[in-house]
Amino acid sequence: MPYPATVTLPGTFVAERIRARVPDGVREVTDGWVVLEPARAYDAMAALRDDDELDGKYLVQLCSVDRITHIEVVYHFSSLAQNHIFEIKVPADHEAPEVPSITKLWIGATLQEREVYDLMGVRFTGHEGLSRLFLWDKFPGHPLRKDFMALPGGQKSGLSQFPKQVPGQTGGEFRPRMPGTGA
Amino acid sequence: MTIKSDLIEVNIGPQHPSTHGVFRMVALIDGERIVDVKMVVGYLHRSMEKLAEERTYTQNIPFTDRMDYLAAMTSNLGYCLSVEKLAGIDVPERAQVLRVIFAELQRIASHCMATGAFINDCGAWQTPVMYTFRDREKVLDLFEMTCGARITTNYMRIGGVAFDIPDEFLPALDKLVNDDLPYRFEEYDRLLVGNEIILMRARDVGVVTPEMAINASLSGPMLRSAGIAWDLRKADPYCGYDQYEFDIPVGYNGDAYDRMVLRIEEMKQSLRIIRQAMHALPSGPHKTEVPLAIRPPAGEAYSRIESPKGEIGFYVVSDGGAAPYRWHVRAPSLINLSVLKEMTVGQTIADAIVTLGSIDINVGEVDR
Amino acid sequence: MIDQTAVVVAFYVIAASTVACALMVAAVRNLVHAVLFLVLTFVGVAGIYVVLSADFVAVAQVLIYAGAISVLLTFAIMLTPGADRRNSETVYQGPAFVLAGLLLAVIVFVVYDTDWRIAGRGEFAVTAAELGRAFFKPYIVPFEVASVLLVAAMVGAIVLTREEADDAF
Amino acid sequence: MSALLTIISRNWYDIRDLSNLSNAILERIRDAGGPGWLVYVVSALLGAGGIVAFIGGAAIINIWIERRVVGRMQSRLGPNRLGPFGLLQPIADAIKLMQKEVLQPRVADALVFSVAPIAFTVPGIVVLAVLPWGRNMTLADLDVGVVFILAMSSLAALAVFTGGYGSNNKYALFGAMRVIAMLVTYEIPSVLALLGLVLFTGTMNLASIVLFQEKYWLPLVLVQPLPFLIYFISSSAELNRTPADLAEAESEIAGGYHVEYSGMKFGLFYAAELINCVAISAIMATVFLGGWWTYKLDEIVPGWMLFIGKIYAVYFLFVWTRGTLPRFRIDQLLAFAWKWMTPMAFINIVVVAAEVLIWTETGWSAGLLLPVYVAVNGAFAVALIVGWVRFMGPKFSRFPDRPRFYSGIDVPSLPAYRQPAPEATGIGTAPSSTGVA
Repeated sequence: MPYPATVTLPGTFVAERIRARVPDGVREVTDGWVVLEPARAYDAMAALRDDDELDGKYLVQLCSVDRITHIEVVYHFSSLAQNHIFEIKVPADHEAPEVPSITKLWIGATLQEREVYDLMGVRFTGHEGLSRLFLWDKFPGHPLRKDFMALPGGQKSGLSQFPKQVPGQTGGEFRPRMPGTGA
Repeated sequence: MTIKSDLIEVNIGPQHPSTHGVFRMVALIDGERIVDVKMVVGYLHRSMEKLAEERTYTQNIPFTDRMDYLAAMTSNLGYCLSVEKLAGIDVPERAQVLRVIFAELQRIASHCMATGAFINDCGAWQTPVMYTFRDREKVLDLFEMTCGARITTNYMRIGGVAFDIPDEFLPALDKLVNDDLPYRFEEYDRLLVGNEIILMRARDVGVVTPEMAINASLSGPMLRSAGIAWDLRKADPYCGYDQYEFDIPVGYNGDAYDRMVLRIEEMKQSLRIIRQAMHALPSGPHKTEVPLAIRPPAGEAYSRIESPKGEIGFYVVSDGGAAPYRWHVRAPSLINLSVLKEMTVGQTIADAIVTLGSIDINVGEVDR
Repeated sequence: MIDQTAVVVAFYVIAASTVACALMVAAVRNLVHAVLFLVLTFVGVAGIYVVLSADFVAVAQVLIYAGAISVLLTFAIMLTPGADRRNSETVYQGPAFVLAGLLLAVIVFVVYDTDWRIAGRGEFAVTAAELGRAFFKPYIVPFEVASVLLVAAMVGAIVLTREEADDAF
Repeated sequence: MSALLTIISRNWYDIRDLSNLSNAILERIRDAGGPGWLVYVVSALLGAGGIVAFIGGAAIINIWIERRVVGRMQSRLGPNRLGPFGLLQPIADAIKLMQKEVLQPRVADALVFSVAPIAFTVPGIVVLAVLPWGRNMTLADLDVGVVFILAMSSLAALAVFTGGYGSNNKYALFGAMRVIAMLVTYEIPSVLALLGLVLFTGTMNLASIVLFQEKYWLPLVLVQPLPFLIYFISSSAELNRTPADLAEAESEIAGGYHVEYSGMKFGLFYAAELINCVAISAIMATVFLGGWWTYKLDEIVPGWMLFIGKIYAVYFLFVWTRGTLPRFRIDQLLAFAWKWMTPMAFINIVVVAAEVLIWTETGWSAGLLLPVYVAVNGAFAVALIVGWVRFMGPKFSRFPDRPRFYSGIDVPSLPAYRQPAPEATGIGTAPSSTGVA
């Protein structure tokens, strides 16, 4: 016996609902997702969470994509009660990406935002205790960025040297700090 | 009169018998009570999401084995579904049913492990682990029979499954699900569900309220134990799960005990599904022929399935090339850990261990 | 059975080690070490009781002092805020010396002043039974008074440490 | 049969009672004109040698028994490769342990750290000296044997504390403090349990307790079932065995007091745990199961063999519980002792005192009274346990045990868990208050 499957809400509908609460919250609408205005992203997401129609109380996942020109943070929200899912994107600057944190709204965002910060370097403003999740604190760069290997010393894609071996980058919480290397 | 005591910071892990891998909790404790918990992960980080960007879609399937190495089949399946969704590939009927059978077998194996390890965290001296491992081994025997591997199966393929089942598979499966496992699950019921010590240890330990569970994006048994009847097999059916009759077991008060009982019940429901799938197994091809270096059209897809640990989702972005432009895994183990602090603060160390055991994390999936 | 000389040798060996341990209790800086030496002292005292063929008292000494009292002392040390592994200098050292000296003087005085006499009978056949009889026949009143005192102390301790409506466990 | 018995019992090598052997040796010495102290020393050495030999064998064989029995309980084989039935496996393990480097943490309290394993080994061995191994086979026939074994078992916990403290490790300190807390708690019910026995038999001499059981043809477990249970539970707590292995609590504090020990120091801890377990089993076999006496069987089979058999019967109980039960939490375990076992033991003492009073005052024959006592005490123990659990037992929040089943998804519309601050805006002005509902 079939059950109603999850409905993927169209971007236009989502944008409409968000605009009803946060008029300047939406930057761009496509069929599949809504791109939010970064400055109003927090309010917009608070709105979509508390909206009766959208009811996005369940943060399905949070990740980021490096689009070369910019970095976009992708959110999937879902309503378990109404069984639908929709997608929200928040663009950020590529060099100094900064996106408002939604940990005040969803506990579940805490670790995922740390992961995105760790691997993509997106700073989530308002996140208490935003630190690297997987890598050690002194790890140079953010590996999921497309230009990651171009980071230190002009290295290009293809890892020829493990970052820790670069002099002056003896980070790592378990290593004794070397005097004089700036670590 | 209260006794003042110094707060002690204790590292639970990364080398600890019951952190299920290299997981580290830094607990600030007052006597035996936990005041604050900080979790440290990343000891098993292999940067799979980055590695996958330089491999073809098919080459990425083994990575999913190594994420949740206790439930490789479901990780495989989730990934293949996402690529199929992205590329618009149809899967033959037989492959769908085979996927269901193996996903449910994998659920049984993973829940066996979770239940046994949980009781071990409660302090039983290896006995439940041995019992549940015995049954897990039988399931793994079937995996070995089919795809040659027991843990890292690498069985699902984009467009179907890697191999068709051998002739002796169905009789063995029939014996397993009709003769062996039902009896074993009854045994678990008698041994574990009514055990007073487990009741004392796991009742009202690590409680998650429904509001908190939804807010923290919990999934799987964690979510269902809080009293929320949510199962992606019902909510967003994939692989034809809507054709099978099964129930969602739902707990009452979201504690560790509920999660344990829930897992045992879910194993029984998995048996129901497998029995139906066995009889519904159609003949036909087990795989759609897709090019080895498949190039899905540019776009993105998010697909999610119900893995034993919870909702495992794969967000795949393609730029039209042979390798995914971006590949993100929504790891249920990691996200279920979001409420670790809320669950453990105020409890004793022993309770924290029980709580951690009941979350059923897999560090391979947490760290990826 | 035991030779008289062996008893004498054993007595002096045990007494010397007991006194040495007792000195170490005062001398070591680490409080837990002090407790452990105190346990050795208790065991030594029990040994002296054995030499005096008071086996019940000896075993009770081990059970109560080495087993229970030392555990309570351990608890006290562990629950004392600021009781470090290294016992620090305190202002109470001087007064403690004076007090201990006075106590020593009293004991020495008593020892010299007491008219030590050899009991005019042999050793008890069964000391435990003899002790029990002594407790319940001639010394029943002091025994009961002591037990009432202990009950009062216990009730007092419970009242002092009880927390109001704390459902901690 | 009787001819065989006379053949055996006529000679000094009567294996039914090894004291004949030592008597023969002592007579040889005396006949040869050896001094009195030599006789004394030799007899002491003989007994001590016998006990130490037994302990050495037991420490080896117990590992094997434990692993085999638990292996069977866990549906696996246990050690079965080295030697017949894997009997040599413990020896191989011991050799491995001896070869291992003995590590000592730099910050450990060196003296205390080293003394602890040795101190832990002593009490278990000493206890075996006062036990009657056969009719005349007691190395040190103490009049206060019962108190002596209690004193010794309390010393073992102190040694554990020493090791945990000396390791200077947080986990070890946890283990140490748990041991101390458990010692204070479990000493009381175990003393009270044995006190009832002493009241009933009227002696603290272990040999006399066995003789009492022989005289009335009654293993004391029948007439004292509740103390048997209480002593079993409290001694399993003292022995650090599951369900009360909180001091080492592998899954919580990763080994507890012996987390820092390695090599043969750890091996000593391990062996001493087994020796203590044998000692406690031997005590229970002596005072509850009749020791070397087993109706008329001890005239055919040597009493010390029966005694060892009984020791291992009790030891099997310990292994059984260890292979079966999960662990309590520390507060639950302490509450169990204070709220359940101590009151029960007190009630039992009152009952036993009344029974002894009836016995001595009325002078009725034992054949009449003892069966009544057996029935009364058995019924009383069952009633007390059932009633106590019913009325005083832990009250679980008894939700239905079985989960609910839903055939489809069903999620209620719930309020949000975290409330956003109303004046929240975008970047840089995200609310600072957590606002947890």
